[in-house]
Amino acid sequence: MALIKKPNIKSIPYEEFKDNETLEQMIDQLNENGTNVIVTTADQLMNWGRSNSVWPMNFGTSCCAIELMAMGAARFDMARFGFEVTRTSPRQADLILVCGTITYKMAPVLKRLYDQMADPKYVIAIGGCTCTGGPFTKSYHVVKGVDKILPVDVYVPGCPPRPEAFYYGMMQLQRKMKIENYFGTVNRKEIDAYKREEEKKEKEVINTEQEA
Amino acid sequence: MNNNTYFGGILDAVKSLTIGLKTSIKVFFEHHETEQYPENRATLTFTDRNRFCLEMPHNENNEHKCIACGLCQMACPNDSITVTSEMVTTEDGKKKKQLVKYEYNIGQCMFCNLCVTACPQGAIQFNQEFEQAVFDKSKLIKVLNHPGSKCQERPKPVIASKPTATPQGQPAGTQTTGEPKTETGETPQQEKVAATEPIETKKED
Amino acid sequence: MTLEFTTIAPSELHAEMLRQKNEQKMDFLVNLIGMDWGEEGLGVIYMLESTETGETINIKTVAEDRQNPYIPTVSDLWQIANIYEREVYDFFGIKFLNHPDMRRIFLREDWVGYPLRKDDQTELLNKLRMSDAPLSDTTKEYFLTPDGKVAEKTNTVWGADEYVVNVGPQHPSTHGVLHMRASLDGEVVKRVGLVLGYIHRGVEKISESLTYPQLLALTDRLDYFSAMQNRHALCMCIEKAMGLEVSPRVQYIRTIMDELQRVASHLIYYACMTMDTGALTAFFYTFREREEICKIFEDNFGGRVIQNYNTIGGVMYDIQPDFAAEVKKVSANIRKRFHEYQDIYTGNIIAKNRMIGVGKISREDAISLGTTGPVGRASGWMNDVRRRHPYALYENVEFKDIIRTEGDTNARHWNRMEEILESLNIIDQLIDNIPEGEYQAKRKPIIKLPEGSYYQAVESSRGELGVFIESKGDKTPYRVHYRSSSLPLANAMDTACRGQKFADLIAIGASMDFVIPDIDR
Amino acid sequence: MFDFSIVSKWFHDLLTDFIPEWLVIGIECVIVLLFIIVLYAILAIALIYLERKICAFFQCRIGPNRVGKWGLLQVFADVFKMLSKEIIKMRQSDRMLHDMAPFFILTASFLTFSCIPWNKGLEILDFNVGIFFFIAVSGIGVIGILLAGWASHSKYPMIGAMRSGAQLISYELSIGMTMLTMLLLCGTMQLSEIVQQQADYGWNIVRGHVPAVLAFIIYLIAGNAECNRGPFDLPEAESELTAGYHTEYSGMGFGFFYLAEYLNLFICAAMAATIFLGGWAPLYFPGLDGFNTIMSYIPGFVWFFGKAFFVVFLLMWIRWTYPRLRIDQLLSLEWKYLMPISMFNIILMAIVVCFGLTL
Repeated sequence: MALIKKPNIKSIPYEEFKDNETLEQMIDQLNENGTNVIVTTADQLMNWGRSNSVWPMNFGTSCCAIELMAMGAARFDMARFGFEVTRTSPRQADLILVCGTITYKMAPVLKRLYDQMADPKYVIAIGGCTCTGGPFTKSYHVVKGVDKILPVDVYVPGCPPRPEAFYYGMMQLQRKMKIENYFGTVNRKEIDAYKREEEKKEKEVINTEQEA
Repeated sequence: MNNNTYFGGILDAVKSLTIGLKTSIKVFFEHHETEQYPENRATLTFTDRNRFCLEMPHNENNEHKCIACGLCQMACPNDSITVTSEMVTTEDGKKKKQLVKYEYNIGQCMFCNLCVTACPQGAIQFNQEFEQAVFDKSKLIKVLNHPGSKCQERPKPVIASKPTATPQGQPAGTQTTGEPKTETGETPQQEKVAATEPIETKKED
Repeated sequence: MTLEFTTIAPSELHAEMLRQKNEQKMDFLVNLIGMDWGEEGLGVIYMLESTETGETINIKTVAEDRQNPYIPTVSDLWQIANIYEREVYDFFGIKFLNHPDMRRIFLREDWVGYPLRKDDQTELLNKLRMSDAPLSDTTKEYFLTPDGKVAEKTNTVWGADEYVVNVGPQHPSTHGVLHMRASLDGEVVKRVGLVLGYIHRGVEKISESLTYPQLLALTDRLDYFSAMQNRHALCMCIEKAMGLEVSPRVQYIRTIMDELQRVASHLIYYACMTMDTGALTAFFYTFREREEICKIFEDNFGGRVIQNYNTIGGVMYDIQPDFAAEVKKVSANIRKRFHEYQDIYTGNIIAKNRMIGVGKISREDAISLGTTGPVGRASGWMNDVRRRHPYALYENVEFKDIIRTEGDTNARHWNRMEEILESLNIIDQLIDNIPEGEYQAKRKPIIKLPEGSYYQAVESSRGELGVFIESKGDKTPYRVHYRSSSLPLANAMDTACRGQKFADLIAIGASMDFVIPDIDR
Repeated sequence: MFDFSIVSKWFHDLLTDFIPEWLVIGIECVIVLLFIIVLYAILAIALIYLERKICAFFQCRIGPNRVGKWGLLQVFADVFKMLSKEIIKMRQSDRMLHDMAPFFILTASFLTFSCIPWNKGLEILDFNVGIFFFIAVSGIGVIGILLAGWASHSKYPMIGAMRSGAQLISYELSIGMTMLTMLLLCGTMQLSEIVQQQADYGWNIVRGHVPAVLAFIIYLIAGNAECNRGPFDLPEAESELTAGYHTEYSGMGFGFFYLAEYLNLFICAAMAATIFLGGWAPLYFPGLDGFNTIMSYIPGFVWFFGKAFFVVFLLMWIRWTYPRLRIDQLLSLEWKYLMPISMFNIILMAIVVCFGLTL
């Protein structure tokens, strides 16, 4: 495992990041079959490019989107990271920052937007609403966490999170991107999160029926 | 020249456009006050009113102030706090509630401060640690009481020497030092809350 | 204020409403609230106001049949009733006779049940569906046949030969997830239809299960640009119902905060307007100043967008000692910078051409559409709640009524720009005189409102924002309704956009300055 | 002034000594091609970086600064990313046209790119109807945009492409007119000749004084519109049409549009520098001999790039200041204002040249 370096982010030491355990777990999973010097070096170059050029999609439904706007503005300039190229077309975006509540009516739209994005694509759930339903957990029309419909990479809690917290989430994502493999293995088994849930439910139904 | 004529219109347009150019180039050379986040981590400070994550301060003996009354759990509008408690019998034979696990779901919290104001003990408070992003959703649920921690022995109720104006307000003790503070911020009303509300929940349950 | 109702049977409703409108000059339909009174039946509350005399009247009508409730429409009298009645149909299943367009508006068309009915089992019946939401091009109209039975017929909304462009739900210029369907003829917009509910979060339903202090937190998230004012409205409504007096210090703080919030909101409006019309640099100019206001918010309440500041009977924290100095600094800075906004954008010939004479709304339309706030005032309708029903300290401060008569995008833009200065004036009058006192009134820990209906409106950044609470004397409200200030504005898009260019649709939308979560609630 | 043709001639002679002439020309073609591609890529990257930094400064921000020193490596990271992105194939699009569209735009910008005289004797395509050729090939770009909009089978790209068609064709006229104005002054269409004249007799913008300045301004406006850049960025109007004609392009397909946009900006600026500001000709003040000698020590391509980037800055300044026009306003600006003015300007220039009023 010596080949896989711990992902390094400018100005924040590795140890000070949260949730390093999950990250290390991911590294182990990705490199179960061993690594190769040449491939790893090429991977690192590719990952350097990818992780430093994350173009977010211009997506926002409510309050968190205002913080996203504030993040783009002068006080917290997101151009410093190279994130400022917000693409309005999902085809050109690498990352969808799910800013704000996702309702039942919006869920298919969000899923479609995600499907329209070109690989490799990433999802960050921003704010309480997208992590768990947040303030509207008790609502009849709010999706309780976007992980029900999309594979979420990073969760950023807050209501809404500060722009700095956004950056922190983005840097977490950068760390995740830096450990990925470009050549060779599959980075993540893309399972339709919603379908998975449904399948599970169906299985449960069958099981219970059998039991009955 | 009249702005409605052809040439007047052109002149007017050129004038207004030049003013625009002048303004933007002026700003071009201005000082930029961008806060550079990861670089300024050391100097980044917030007032204690900023609410980013709930915490339960422990003193150096690993003791907290929570008496597991469950008021915060009831005050929470969307159930992001779960208090698990057990009844234990103390040495002098009294039955007493004791905190087992204080779970707080930061992913669900809306930072409304109702739990902190509801707490009669000042056992919980919001901290200013905004770096909370994680990869795994289950990491968003935090256990606030440290492992093996105990409830602090409460000092004898002191008669409030300087009653503060409000039952709502900041947490009574923003405790950073380990010294057990006397709860002077309590008003009789809060005592009443502590006395009445748990009974009501039981009814509801 | 406590509401008194005149009850009218559904069969006489339309005639009575016509009389109210024509004879009593009740030309402004403030609010149309669907209600479920359980055994009593389903009903609607109409709140009317006369723009001439300032008189108000509240009318209540009850349809007793819970299975098939029918109430005659008033959408032919007030244009805004069209969308309000669709909302009531959506949430309560009350069918409005002769309403031309009885489709669901917030929920999916294949939604089962009516969520705001007390006996509805919405959550059981409606699971998350990942199929695309159906969008029908036809609609049903219910009407009474001469023999007194209800019949239905099908109306076409979007013809097969129309070139319909969907603006939204994910579009950079709808400031969220509004879905407008624009029928185009080349670049010219023929008409605009709204599909709402992409961020319908069911706040009104959740509110029915929350205690009053818990209720507060949700209001901030409705119209997040007017978070302070929203919460002010709700707190005031509850305080008045409880008979709780707040100290003058609180009144001062609240008024100042409301105005600061208004300035921040209008600065964001300018930013969005410039961004939508392609002037990307101007966007950053006002955001720069808005961040300074945000800094004050951070220091004083610990929130930037969502502040959680007002509480029942006071405010969460006392203001910081340097508050006055900071506010003065910001106010001076905005005044200093104000000309820059005009130099780079408003004064510009391109911007002028894009704004002057575009998206006109006449005064009659504005009243009928209920477009309060700067939009209504741009059409010459003086509708400031701060004047009509003064609250907090607005009786004691002097401020100018900013009113224009052109009704176009330019007038709306300038109204907001001048309101920034006017709000700063109000702040200047108050900031030095904040009296000492407690910032939180003493109150019982458990709040129960006496039985009755209460309504309180404030002038939010985009118009009249009202809170309606019906209490049955419990810890939780029986029904909460918010009069959205943005819904009428979004509804006015159709009137404003007809015959304009497609690019103008974006500019007009920006000049309306609606906030989508406030529309959908 | 150093004449680069000495080098190329020496190289050519050197090779012809050993191998047959046709092979030499073949080798030279390959070298030139490599030169163009490398320069194209470098310039695009430099321009994107510049744009991001300059726009940040206009917007009171600081721009990229975390990737590499001062964010210098930012665009390289973008390129790596873009190369590794998936290219989405859509079921309902016209696949062939959809894939071809970016190459039309690239071809147009490559061909125009080759016309630019970099230094004395350093031209790739240089013949007696240079300007004519330039205008002709730059018109290919519009086909690419129209195809991209049409083949995407989507409403927004279609609207964007139609807008673009109307816009580019209209503004091509103004560009033609302003160039015609300057041709009256120069009397030749060969680009190297135009620059040589300016080196000898002074920059065109000075020589042609009033009509030349007028033409320069009109050229800047029209050129900005030709590049689809703000305030004329209607075809891709972000806030209206999401991303306009290239909404449906992902990965390198979009990357080509992105590169071509910046290169077109550079070509526009380089042409302005060549025709109005004297190309590689140094700044001379008649009478100040010492100054002039120092100036002539600075190599020609430095002068050229200096001038071109100055014009690029002007164009960026304009872009980051003004709001976007509406389509009808855009067309009325062209047909009601720019066209008549540039026609009048031609006559004015003819009078100036005819009566020898040039400086």
